[in-house]
Amino acid sequence: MSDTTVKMRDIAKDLLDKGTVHYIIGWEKGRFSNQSPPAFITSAAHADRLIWDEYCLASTAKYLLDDKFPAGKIGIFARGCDARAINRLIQDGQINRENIYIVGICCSGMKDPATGNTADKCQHCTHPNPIVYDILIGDPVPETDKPERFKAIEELEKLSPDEKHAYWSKQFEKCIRCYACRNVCPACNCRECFVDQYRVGWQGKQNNLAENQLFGLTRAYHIADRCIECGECARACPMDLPLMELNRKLIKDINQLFGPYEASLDTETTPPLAKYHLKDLEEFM
Amino acid sequence: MKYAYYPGCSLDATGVEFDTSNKLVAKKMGFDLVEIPDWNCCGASSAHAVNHMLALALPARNLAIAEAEGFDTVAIPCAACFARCKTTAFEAQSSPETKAKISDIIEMDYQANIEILSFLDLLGKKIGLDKIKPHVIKPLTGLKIASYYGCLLVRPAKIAQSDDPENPMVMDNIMAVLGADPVEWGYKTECCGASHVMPVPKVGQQMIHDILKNAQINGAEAISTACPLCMINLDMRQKQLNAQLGTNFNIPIFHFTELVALSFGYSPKEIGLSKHFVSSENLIKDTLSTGARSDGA
Amino acid sequence: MDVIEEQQWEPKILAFCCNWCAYSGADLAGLNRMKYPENIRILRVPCSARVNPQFILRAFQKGADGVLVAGCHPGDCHYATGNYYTRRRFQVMKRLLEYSGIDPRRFQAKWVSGAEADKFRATVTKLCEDVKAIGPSRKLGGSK
Amino acid sequence: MKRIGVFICHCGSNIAATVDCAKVAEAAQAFPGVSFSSDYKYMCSEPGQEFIKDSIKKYDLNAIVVASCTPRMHEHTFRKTLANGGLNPYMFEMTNLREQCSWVHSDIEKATAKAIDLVRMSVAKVAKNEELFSSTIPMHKKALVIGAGIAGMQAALDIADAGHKVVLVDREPTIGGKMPMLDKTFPTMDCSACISTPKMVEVAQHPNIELMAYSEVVEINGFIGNFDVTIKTKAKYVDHAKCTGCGLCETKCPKKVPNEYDLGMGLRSCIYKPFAQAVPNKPVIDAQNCRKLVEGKCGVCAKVCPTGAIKYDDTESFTTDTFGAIVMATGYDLFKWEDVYGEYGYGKYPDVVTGLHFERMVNASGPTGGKLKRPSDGTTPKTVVFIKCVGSRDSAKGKSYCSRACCMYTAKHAHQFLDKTPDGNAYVFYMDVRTPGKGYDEFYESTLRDGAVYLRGRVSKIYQEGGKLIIKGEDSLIGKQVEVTADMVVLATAMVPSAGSRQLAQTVGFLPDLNGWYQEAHPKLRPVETPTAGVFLAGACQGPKDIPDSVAQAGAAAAKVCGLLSKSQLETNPMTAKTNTAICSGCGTCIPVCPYKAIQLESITERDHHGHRITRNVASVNNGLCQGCGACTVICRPGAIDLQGFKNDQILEEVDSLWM
Repeated sequence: MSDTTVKMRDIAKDLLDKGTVHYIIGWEKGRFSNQSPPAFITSAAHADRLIWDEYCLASTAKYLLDDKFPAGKIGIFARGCDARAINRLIQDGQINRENIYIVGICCSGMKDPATGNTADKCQHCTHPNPIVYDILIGDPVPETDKPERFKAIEELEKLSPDEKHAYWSKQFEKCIRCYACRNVCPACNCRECFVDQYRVGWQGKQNNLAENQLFGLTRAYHIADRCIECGECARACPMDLPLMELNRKLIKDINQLFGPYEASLDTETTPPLAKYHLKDLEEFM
Repeated sequence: MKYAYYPGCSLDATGVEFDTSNKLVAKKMGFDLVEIPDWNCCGASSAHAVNHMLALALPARNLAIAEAEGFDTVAIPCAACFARCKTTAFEAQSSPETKAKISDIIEMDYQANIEILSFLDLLGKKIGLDKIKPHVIKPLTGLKIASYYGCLLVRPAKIAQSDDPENPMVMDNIMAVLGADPVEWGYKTECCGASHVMPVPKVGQQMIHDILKNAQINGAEAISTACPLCMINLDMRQKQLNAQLGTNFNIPIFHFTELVALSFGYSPKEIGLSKHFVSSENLIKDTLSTGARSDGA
Repeated sequence: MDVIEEQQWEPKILAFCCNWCAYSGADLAGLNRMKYPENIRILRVPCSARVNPQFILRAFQKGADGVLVAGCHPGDCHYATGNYYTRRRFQVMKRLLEYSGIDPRRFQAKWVSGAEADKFRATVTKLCEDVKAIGPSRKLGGSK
Repeated sequence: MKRIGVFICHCGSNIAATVDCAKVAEAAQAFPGVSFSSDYKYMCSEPGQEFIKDSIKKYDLNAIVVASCTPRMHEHTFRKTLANGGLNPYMFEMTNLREQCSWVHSDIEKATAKAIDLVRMSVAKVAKNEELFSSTIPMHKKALVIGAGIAGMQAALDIADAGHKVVLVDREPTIGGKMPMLDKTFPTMDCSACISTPKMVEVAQHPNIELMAYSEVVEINGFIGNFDVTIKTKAKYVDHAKCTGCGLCETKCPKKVPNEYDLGMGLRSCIYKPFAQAVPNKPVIDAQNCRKLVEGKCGVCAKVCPTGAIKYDDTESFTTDTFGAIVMATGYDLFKWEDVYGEYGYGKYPDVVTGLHFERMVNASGPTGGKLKRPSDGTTPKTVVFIKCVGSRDSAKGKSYCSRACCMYTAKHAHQFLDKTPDGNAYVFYMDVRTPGKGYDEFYESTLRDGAVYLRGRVSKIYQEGGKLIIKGEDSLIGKQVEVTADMVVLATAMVPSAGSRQLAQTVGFLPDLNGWYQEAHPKLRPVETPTAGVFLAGACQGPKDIPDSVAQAGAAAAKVCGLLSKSQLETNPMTAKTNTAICSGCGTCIPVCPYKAIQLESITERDHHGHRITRNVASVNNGLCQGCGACTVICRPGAIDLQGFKNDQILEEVDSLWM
């Protein structure tokens, strides 16, 4: 059992015993050795269910949306990605910082349960250490910018229009419109998603290539300047669509066009598409 | 503390006393000047007029050696060498292609991350006035001195990165710490005309004349310089000027570190002041005997 | 698409025009009896900032051969700042469309003032020529 | 269910010559929701409109499409027709068949096909139209003018003369602004104070104007017709109700400090009026320097005051009021050249002064009694160099814009100097001479005849040598460097927005332009309006201006205000943004995007799906502020905020209709 697991359990016990939080969100061991799904611990007696290992892939933050008006404080274990997701939810006015107690964990990456290699979502992580927390477990691990995370996008950009079309058609043909990507995404925190608004008709219900791609592109655009690059969408996708290749395309372009920006490193900075600069690049003259 | 030191060709020749005084000052203040091994001419005054890449490659080689030797900072007494080195660094920093090309030419990896300082900025800013002050044992009390910066220490502004291209103060501040009285004057950053004196003497002489005259009018007893070429130009040609323009200039000119060394207690002989054309003997005698000038007055 | 249809094909191009500049520029083109291709369909919006990039996606999904978004010149927006947002939004969307395999010539954004009738004419004429050169849209995620 | 009527107009032959109108009407008949479709020669004519009204009754129509000319021409006409025919005027869409189809095409077949498409778009849209209703907002018939320089005074007087109440606020102890500081005005050379001080008195005496000098606007809430404004009046330490303005205190005050009004060239007492003709003509105490207030000693003014008006325990006070309209007239300041012009000596040479210093010096009521004297030694200068564009038209040093008044006042200064100094030499370094104004170029020409030497070029350096200033520059017309030895240098420094104007703009709710000037709503067509409805601009706060332009703009702003105040209530445009609170998640992303600050978060209480009572935030649109641009609708991902009349579903239907 890792040091971090021991500390997690001690902290959880303490927080629940003292009544600081009325439950705490973490991870527990699943049915298989390569699964550590989220766990919701409501009493100190159950704190020993908590675990920290290389399979704690799921983000904890999005669950906060299920309890936006909690009866007491919610405890939450948060790595870099979870912490940015929490910031996202705070900035979008969905949760209140006062309602949560964040136990930060410095994370050195998770494994893909299928292959045992470093998980895709962790490979390109730029902020493994939580940027917001009330108490921190572990020592910060080194952080780098990882410009190579845009490499795949640059490769795709080199393709001809026909090749690009073929590539994305192949991808979106697979989509089954289960909306798992949306459901796990911390930036997708609308009360009612556009795909569900049949009266307005943003989106057809049919599961075909055209509608699937319209959905994919619209969702990517909706989170363009707010995506925290947690990679949950691509991880959750049962059909293995390379969704981060859409998100990172937008992040890359926004950074190039409007200056370097990483979403949700704080809760104040206005996202680039909600502001402008008089001297922005002009290409429509 | 150790700094890489690039004396350049002038300090081996006409500016030998600049080199001497720099080293005396460093010794007294307790920092090491390590001459860049196997340095070459920076190409100043001619290379950049002939071949752009050559003008970048020559200084880059020296800088690359200093980087490879593990130095963070290189101190350069000569203003022309300083300007060429700063330009090279600026161009390499602004374009990765240029940097790669330079590295290719000099067959060394030039990172362009070593800090390039004029000797003036090294003393007055990097090391700092408060480190100079304790060593001043023979203050130059009351010496009215015009601090002369010339062009290459301040221009082009975005490359030279001096404290102020229009009204630099770093030398004035050093002079004040030495106990001297820096005068306000208008020719701090005017060109001394050194390169005109040979081809178009009339133009060059007028430029020297204007500088000396303005210093005189504003009450300066001497001029302090930070460039070996400015120094020799202002110092050597006063006699010639007097003969041709009917003036009567007799203004001692100093390398600024000579004055620092003087105030640190070194003798004019150790520093090499006798190498100057305009004698400063009386002025120095006067100044140093003063206590007279301050205490007595 | 068989050969005969191919020959008869005329592109359909949707142009979103802001009421105050581009739309009145188009009106002025009419007033001056300037001629431009019949393939343009203008959709009037109060401001180019009202044009949701999703509308463009939708048009390409449905089969638009080309789309134009036209608004006031920066600094001249009737609503002071609208077109500055337009500029950011469509610089991003333009690149996303291209990335998705839509020929970049099919989407254009342009600043057209109320006085620039000729610029309006030239813009839509050029867009139409470009689109004719590329051929029929294969629709977003669809086939030709 | 919609029962749509479609009317295709021939516009004589304007449309019918290129579009087969009958064919379009026939095609429209088949569109979903269309109950009636017809073509007609002139829809906008009286019989055309009657035809629509009759058809509404006859076919029980509840939505109308008219396909004719541009809606910019007749949308309003047909809305009224609908209203007269008993329908909500917003159940209407217009198809532009003339300007955007028949006039620009010649192929009848293709134009007709396009016309059918355009009508189909309108039908698709109108099928989603909803009834919209204007509301009214009350108009408070009182105007606020911020800044009492010549522009603010003029605006206040014009509004007050029209019979409306005005509150005029200025932060200085006197109104008047910069104009009374000037000596003479170009090109007529009439005395500046002689024409501005009577205006000041007129303002003070006007029954409709309430003057609030030494006061600042600190908070503005609300919207057009209903601005709630908080004004802070600074502590004067003198009870102006008791003070008679006799001036005894000023003569007896023992401490003298540099007078701001004379730019520090003269002295004033610590209880002071900025100048003799100040309005209000009653003093205030300078709390930073008053010995009684700083050290607790002295008290001379209280002892000598015959009416007991001195009040050392005075405090600042706040008043609130409601206004229907606001005029911004905050004016300008001079560019701080001392911070950047090292080559001109950073202000260390006392004889290098600005044009405003020169004005004070040549002014008979100024610190030198109208005599031109060098600040350094009090001697009379014989050679004066004038430098134009100091900070203007030079983005490397200052501002990229032209300050507009400098060419003329420099010509005036050169003229005045030569007039006072017959053996004097005036040199003017310039980049261009810009004299667009009535009598302006003639004035400049006369200055040349006076003997002013104009040198086209920039000055690269000024330094002192002996008692003289050496000016080195270039005469670019002869391509030579020039050097002038002068006694004095006068800099025509750029105009910049007055200190604090950016913050004030934010208080009011709009953004200044790149240079900090107040941005007009449209550079050509709405030059005195701001993006915020009900807020207008007068004078140099909008950009550098001379006196005639400032006065003219003030009059224009006043006319706009009078137009508003003549109404007792305003009808709002119903085509504004509206929030669907069921969908709005209160993320607030729409708030910064709104140029009118019309959106704010508002908390609502409702029951959640567990039945618990919860309070959450939603975006709420102020209809008085919203102008209907729709920028917010795009930033809203789920479309919770939507634009009435241009709703998401309407536009989507229009798009879809083209590829049915």
